[in-house]
Amino acid sequence: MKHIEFRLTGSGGQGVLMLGVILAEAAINKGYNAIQSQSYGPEARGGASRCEVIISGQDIDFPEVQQPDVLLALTQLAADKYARDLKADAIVIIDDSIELSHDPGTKNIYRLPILVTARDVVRKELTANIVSLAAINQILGLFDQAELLEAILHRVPKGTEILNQRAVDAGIELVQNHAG
Amino acid sequence: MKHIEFRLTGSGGQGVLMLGVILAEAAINKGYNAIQSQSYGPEARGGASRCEVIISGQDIDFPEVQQPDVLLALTQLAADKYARDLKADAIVIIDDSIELSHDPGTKNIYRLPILVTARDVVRKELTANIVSLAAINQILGLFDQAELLEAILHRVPKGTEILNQRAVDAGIELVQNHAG
Amino acid sequence: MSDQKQLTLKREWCKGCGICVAFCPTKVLIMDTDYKCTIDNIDACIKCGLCELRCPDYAIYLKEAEDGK
Amino acid sequence: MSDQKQLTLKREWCKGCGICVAFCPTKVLIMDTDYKCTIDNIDACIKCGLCELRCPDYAIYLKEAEDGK
Amino acid sequence: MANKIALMQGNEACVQGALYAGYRFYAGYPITPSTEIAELSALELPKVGGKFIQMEDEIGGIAAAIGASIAGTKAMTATSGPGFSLKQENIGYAVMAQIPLVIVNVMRGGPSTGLPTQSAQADIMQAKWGSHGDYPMIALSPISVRETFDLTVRAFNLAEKYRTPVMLMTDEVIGHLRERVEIPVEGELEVFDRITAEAGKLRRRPYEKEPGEIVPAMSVFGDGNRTHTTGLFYNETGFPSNSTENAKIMLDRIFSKIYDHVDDIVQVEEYELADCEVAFVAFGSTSRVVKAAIKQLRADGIKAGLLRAITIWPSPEKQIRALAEQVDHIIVAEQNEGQYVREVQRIVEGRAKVYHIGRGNGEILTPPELIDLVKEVKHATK
Amino acid sequence: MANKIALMQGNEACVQGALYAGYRFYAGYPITPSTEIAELSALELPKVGGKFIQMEDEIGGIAAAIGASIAGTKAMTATSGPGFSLKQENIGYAVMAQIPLVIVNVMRGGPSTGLPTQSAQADIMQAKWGSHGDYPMIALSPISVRETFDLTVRAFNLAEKYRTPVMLMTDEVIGHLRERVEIPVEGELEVFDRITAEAGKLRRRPYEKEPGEIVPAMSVFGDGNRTHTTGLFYNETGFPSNSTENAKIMLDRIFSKIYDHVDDIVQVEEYELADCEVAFVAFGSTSRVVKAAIKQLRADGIKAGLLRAITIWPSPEKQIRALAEQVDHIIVAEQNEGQYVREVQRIVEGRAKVYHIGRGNGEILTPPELIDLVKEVKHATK
Amino acid sequence: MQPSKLVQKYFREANLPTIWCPGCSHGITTKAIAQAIENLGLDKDNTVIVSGIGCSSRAPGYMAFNTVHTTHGRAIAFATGIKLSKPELNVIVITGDGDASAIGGNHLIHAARRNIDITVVVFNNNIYGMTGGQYSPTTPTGAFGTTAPYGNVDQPFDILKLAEGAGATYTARGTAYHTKQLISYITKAIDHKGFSIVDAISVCPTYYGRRNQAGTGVQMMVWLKDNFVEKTVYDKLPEDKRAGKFTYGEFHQEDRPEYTAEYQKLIEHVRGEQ
Amino acid sequence: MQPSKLVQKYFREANLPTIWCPGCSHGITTKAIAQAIENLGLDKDNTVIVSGIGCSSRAPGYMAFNTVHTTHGRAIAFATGIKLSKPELNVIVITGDGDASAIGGNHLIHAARRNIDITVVVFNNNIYGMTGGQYSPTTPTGAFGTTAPYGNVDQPFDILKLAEGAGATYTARGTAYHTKQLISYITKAIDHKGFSIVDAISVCPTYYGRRNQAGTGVQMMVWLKDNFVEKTVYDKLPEDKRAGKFTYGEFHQEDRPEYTAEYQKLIEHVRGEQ
Ligand SMILES: Cc1ncc(C[n+]2csc(CCOP(=O)(O)OP(=O)(O)O)c2C)c(N)n1
Ligand SMILES: Cc1ncc(C[n+]2csc(CCOP(=O)(O)OP(=O)(O)O)c2C)c(N)n1
Ligand code: SF4
Ligand code: SF4
Ligand code: SF4
Ligand code: SF4
Ligand code: SF4
Ligand code: SF4
Ligand SMILES: [Mg+2]
Ligand SMILES: [Mg+2]
Repeated sequence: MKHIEFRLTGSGGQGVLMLGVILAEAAINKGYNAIQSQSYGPEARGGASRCEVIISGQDIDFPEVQQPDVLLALTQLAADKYARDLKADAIVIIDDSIELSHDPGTKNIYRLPILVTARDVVRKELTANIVSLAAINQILGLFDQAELLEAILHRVPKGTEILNQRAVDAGIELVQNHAG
Repeated sequence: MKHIEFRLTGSGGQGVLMLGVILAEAAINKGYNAIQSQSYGPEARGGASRCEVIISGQDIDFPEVQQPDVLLALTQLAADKYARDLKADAIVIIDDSIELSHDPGTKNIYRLPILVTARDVVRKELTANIVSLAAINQILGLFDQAELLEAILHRVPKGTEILNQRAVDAGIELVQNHAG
Repeated sequence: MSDQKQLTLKREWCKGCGICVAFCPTKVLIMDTDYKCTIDNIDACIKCGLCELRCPDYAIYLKEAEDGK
Repeated sequence: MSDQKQLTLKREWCKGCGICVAFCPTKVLIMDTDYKCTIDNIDACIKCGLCELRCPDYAIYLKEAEDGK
Repeated sequence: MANKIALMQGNEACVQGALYAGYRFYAGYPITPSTEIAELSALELPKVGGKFIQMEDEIGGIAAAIGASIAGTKAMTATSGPGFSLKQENIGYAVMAQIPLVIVNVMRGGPSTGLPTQSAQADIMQAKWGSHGDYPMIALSPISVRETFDLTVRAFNLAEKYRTPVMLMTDEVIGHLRERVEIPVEGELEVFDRITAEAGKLRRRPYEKEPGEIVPAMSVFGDGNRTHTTGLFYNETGFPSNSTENAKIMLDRIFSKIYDHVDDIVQVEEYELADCEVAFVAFGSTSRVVKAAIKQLRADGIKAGLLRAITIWPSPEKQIRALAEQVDHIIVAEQNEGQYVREVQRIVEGRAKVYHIGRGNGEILTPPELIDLVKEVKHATK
Repeated sequence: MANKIALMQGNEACVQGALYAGYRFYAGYPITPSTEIAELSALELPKVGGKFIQMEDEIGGIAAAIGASIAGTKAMTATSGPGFSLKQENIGYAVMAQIPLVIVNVMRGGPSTGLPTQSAQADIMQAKWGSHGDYPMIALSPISVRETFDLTVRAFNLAEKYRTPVMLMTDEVIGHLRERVEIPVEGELEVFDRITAEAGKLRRRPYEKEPGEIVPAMSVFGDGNRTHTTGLFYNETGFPSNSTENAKIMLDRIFSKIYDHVDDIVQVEEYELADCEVAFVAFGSTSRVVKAAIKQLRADGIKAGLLRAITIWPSPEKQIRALAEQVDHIIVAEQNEGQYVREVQRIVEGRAKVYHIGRGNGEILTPPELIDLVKEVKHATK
Repeated sequence: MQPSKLVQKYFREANLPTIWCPGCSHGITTKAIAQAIENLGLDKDNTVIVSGIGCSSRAPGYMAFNTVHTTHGRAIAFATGIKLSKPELNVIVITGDGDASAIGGNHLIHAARRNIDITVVVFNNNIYGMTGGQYSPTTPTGAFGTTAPYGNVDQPFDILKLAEGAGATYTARGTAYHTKQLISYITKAIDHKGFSIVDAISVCPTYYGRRNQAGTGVQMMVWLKDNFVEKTVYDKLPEDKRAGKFTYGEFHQEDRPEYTAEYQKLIEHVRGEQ
Repeated sequence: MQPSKLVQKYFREANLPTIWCPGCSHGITTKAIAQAIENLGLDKDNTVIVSGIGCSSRAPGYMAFNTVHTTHGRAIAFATGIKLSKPELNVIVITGDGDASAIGGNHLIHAARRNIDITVVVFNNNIYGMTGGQYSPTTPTGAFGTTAPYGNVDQPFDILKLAEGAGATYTARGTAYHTKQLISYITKAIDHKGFSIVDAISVCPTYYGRRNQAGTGVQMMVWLKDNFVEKTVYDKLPEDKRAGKFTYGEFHQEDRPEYTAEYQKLIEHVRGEQ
């Protein structure tokens, strides 16, 4: 397992924090090392909330993301602020409502209708984070579906299993359609 | 002017603090150096309140009395506690109601009826400190009467001039009678 | 006097809380798809000023007509 | 019962405040020349306990008769 | 039983460690970035019959926690910068009255309100010198989430063993970091419980040590000793004494119980020190950055190493002195404008060159900066 | 006009010095042995139209004093040990918000309630490190009653000149000592008044220095600037900024305004240093004891001397370093268990042997002890 | 685009919009204060707004007066120093329920006792907003907070009773919904000579709202509308209609010597005697 | 010679006599507490006396219980920790007017708000005795103190009104002169389940007395006798007889859930659910 740095961003209520926690837990379950951190204070409640995850096969010494391998942005504000200082071949995943105000320096850009999908396909806006997670996993191929689902179900409220399964499916599909 | 160290002791209300301040001020008025310090806290309110004065022609570096040249004690408690560590030829002045519980190590002991004199002769118990001051001065010959009186009147309430003059006279007489 | 006032929206300050919309007595306002306030039915506005009073972000208000302009 | 009690002065604890003297209803107590409380007229004592109640230094009190002694 | 593995936050590990150590009382006042310690304590303590109380301020927080400890309960309070300043008076009280207590400071950017959501390591000197008068202090600083767990347990142990408050000086980075943790199973870590006066056996002089005691056993309310606790200088009876002779004895006692046992109290990690030419001294989250830098440096053929202070107070004097004999250059890396470096300079007494790298502006150090400095230092001496 | 000569107490000299400097506001809470400063202020301030307020606690005391200073009034608060601990949070605020203020600590025996009526010099490190976060501090320490007067004036001057709180660290001995004082006449001592923003000339960036300014001139309520004051990191507009770049600039600013002017701020007395072989470093009342000892030593033919730190923070690094070049033995004498000696050790870096003599039990040092130590030190090197 | 005249006059436009969450009522109460100042025609240059720390305490940063953002809980103590040293200034304190009544409780009661001429407006949202939703001294018993995961065991202060018990000479309660009345109470409070306090019932949708399923800002405002009754109206309600209702209105008003005026007399007395 | 049985039982004889000045009423109130404990038959070993700093706060050092002499103003906060961690203990706080209502004011009002089962006895001598006679929050306006050389400008707290405003569920005032009543109020206060406070009007002849020419301890006690009237008696006095009179008696009594009991319920609820 190589060292992968994720920066997951969006607005306060979009659950990017939970996304990061689930991602890190999935990694740990699989025997990898992982750390997660996030922004605090007013920033975390505004439109540019930030969650960072590092997954690695080694010890993770430096506790912050230095150059993301993966950037997720669910709001314009977040994209404006965080789509910078990426690795040259970083993967950028943004909601399709966002217009990139500058060149993020990588060609690997996925503009996916995440929010609309959560609202209209999954029928629950709050699942945008799970949709995103599934999309990320689909792109990177980190976990198999069962592993991913186990990590998700460990954290989401009881009774939302089917909803989350739908969100995962939708996320996968978004990438498949994009790729296709 | 040589270096003279005074330890003036008694109970909280007997005015030994004021005595010390007047003594130090008289010295300063005469161009000497002088410092004064005292005990604080519950001790200062109890029967063994302590006031220290050093008079000197030189700078006074060390700020506390190391070995008194002169000890005044107006209560038994004070005498028990402070009639110690005196210079070999120190002058000890105690009220005649006090029995020395130990040998103070000097022969120069004046047992004077200070409190009775203040009460019965001066007719004001509170003047015991001024009686004592006059007695001390009489023994040591530091100041002439006018100097002493000036220093006293600077500190005592207006309207008590005659009373204090009487106290000074009484103090002088005590020593004269003793000496005689 | 209130006739001269004009309902004004400073959209960039609107945070989309919906308070003005909820308490406008004549339903002048709606939330748009960007979750911001929009003046939907200006004709219904009675210029009561309640939206201005309660907008936490000073984004909507009755602008006073400027003299001589 | 109060008959069996005995007015007692623990003189070494007395600070001479005079409170017991001032409030003894029958003037049993006086201050002596050492400024300490002294039982002056024990016969007048009605064992009301007021001196004990208010002595701030626990120096005066009604001692209970000890059984069998 | 196998260790459970979990993704755990530093502040959570502190609470879990405390529970492991037998913690049953929390009193405090919320402040970023320490608040999760309060929040999790509020959630977890009632489950084990313990108590959580949110006091009116930080002063009330430490006071109530000391009260609970006096009453016989393992207690903790947690805070950050401004709250740490407010607690200082009663930290001195706990030292003087010899009350076990764990005080957690999750450091953030300062001074004053500063940068509440950014990290710092700038309360390090305050941990030792923040209260008035002369007193010793034990303070520990974890590098990771797992170590937060372990050091919290250790803080409770030391507090009980030496009847003294112990500080856990962590920082925003570690406090908020979620990391993979192998949770210790019961029995895996030592738990030191309070040594209490033998029930029924009354001590006339409750602050006198009995043979074999490091500190006098504590009385328990109800054991009949009915002891007196005070923040004035007291003698072995526990009652105040005004005498300077007694004050000397007592000061000596609160100092020597710590300084006579530095070898028990002081822990360090020696990382790549054996053959090292340029050494770092660091603690807490910054030592992670240092380790990352050292790996890179070693890959580049430069022999760097790290002496990590796990116990920061009392400082590891012996180890730092030995290090100064070994290397010519010591770099103190810390997230502040220069604090612990002064302690290192003092100990080193010129036997090695001491450098500082750090800043108090909330921005953590990065490996490249450290690498550059090492290269510069090495270069300058060639 | 001839100087008036009076027998004056240290605490009184502090109040008289403050009045000389134009002091008009006191807020505080009584505590032994500083209380006379409050009492005399209550008596004297109304006479000059100033205000005295006894607040509900020490925190309120410093807060109200800072408030008055923000409003444009020269303000002071005084306290001792426990109260000094309580003031720490807001000391950091005054540094951060750049508010001139004089804080007096008449030191007493501690830790905790300790020995309230005995003297100590054990809050020396706390003066520098007592509040959270990184910050510089100016602290002065008088040797006599007269110097208490002078240094109080100086404390006000430095506070205004550098827009920062300044501490007067005196002790029970000096605070309560009555001594012969020649009272300075008007004009004899420099009085530095606040540099305020020019009335009518509005500053868009009120925390930006104009040419020639050491610190930006302060706005006065009513001058139209309507500035904002905060304890968060702020930028030149005065409004909070979360950016770490700005925090760096700001930290640099509050440090450099002090450290770029150490030569203006730091004062020492060199007593019998010229030919000296064994040197003392001391401050405050203890330096009187040292002087007495030196006189005796010189009479005995031993060349002892004293470097007295009048400014204790920032510490006189240059002077101490020079001293370490001159002598082989430096004895730090202080009334505590070893505080300033650590600063001296740090600075000396092994260039001279550094000894400590002192104790925190309330008993002041005596000349014979110092003399004995000097003889021992000299003997050991023969 | 220009904001309203009131905002232009009394706010620091460059700092807007605020950092507050959508639907947070702190913006409403802040403007209510500006309106009260406008009503009274106070001189901006002689008016000082002092706050502590909290979401609410960020308000002064947006207001175009002499503004002081102090330490948590200490606003009233700072304000005491400002007012006593310069009694000619109008001094208004903006504070939160935590800032005023938890850590700052002591300064509150002592300022009330002294009857110093300061107006305190408590942005009372029954929660510590800034630190993420811990219960405060005004959180109702049973309500949830991050430190009250099982419902709050504490019983809340009635801040006005507390202030009155301490000696406050003007006390009133308003709500963010009943904005006009709130403005009128603040106006009267500032105009009152002596210590005045307005308990401004506020909403924090982000923390109080979420934790207690009280909904969005709008829903919480509706709740205020439905559950708060003017005091004199409440007093006339039949017993059964009172249940669960809360009151706003003016609660206490009294004339007592004002602190800084008394101090001024003392100065004149002392100087007269010299 | 032996002291009285009560003193033998409840005092640490070796520490007597006290450091208090002659005529200081602190000794009277301290014994009143011991008498109240005797009346209730509390177990000494399960009783804790907590104090802050001040002359009054020295009392626990003389009392044969588990005693804790804390920091200035913090006694109630320490006591809160003791009581909450061990609700089976009887916890009594001895404090001065300065300790309780100046620096300790915040802890006082919050303990009252929580209604935690602690009894606070305020040795209220209207002055800071320990530090030599500065005015306190209960010093009457116009009275003298070392920091009020021209007469006190501050207006005093009514400690019981303050405590009631904060939520105290038992409040009473006694005086050192009216010792029997004082004992009865303290007895009731300790017996009360919830936060109780007794304002014990005291005399400090050394500082308050001297500065205010109120005379010796005896004279000050006579003053208490002449100027304090039992509350119900006072209420029946004609207006003209009330002038200048002060009241003692029981002022407020109320039943509200007690804090530690409520917390215990929470624990049981949580553990029941596990
Ligand atoms: C001394 C100190 N303790 C704690 C904090 C953390 N803190 C900041 S604001 C706050 C509470 C704010 O609550 P409130 O006053 O009700 O304001 P709100 O945010 O709800 O408007 C706390 C606990 C601090 N900044 N300083
Ligand atoms: C933090 C702190 N501030 C101030 C003091 C000084 N101090 C000790 S006791 C006291 C006041 C005591 O007054 P009160 O509580 O009324 O008790 P009394 O002595 O009158 O019985 C003060 C100000 C202290 N010890 N600690
Ligand atoms: S002014 Fe009144 S009617 Fe017009 S939009 Fe605003 S709230 Fe509606
Ligand atoms: S009240 Fe203001 S912020 Fe809220 S939706 Fe309306 S205009 Fe926007
Ligand atoms: S018991 Fe009563 S009558 Fe007897 S001495 Fe005491 S007060 Fe007087
Ligand atoms: S009341 Fe007590 S202390 Fe006072 S005089 Fe009487 S016996 Fe002595
Ligand atoms: S957290 Fe609450 S109080 Fe703070 S800004 Fe958001 S809604 Fe307002
Ligand atoms: S100073 Fe006052 S309160 Fe203190 S012991 Fe003396 S009389 Fe009592
Ligand atoms: Mg709030
Ligand atoms: Mg008192």
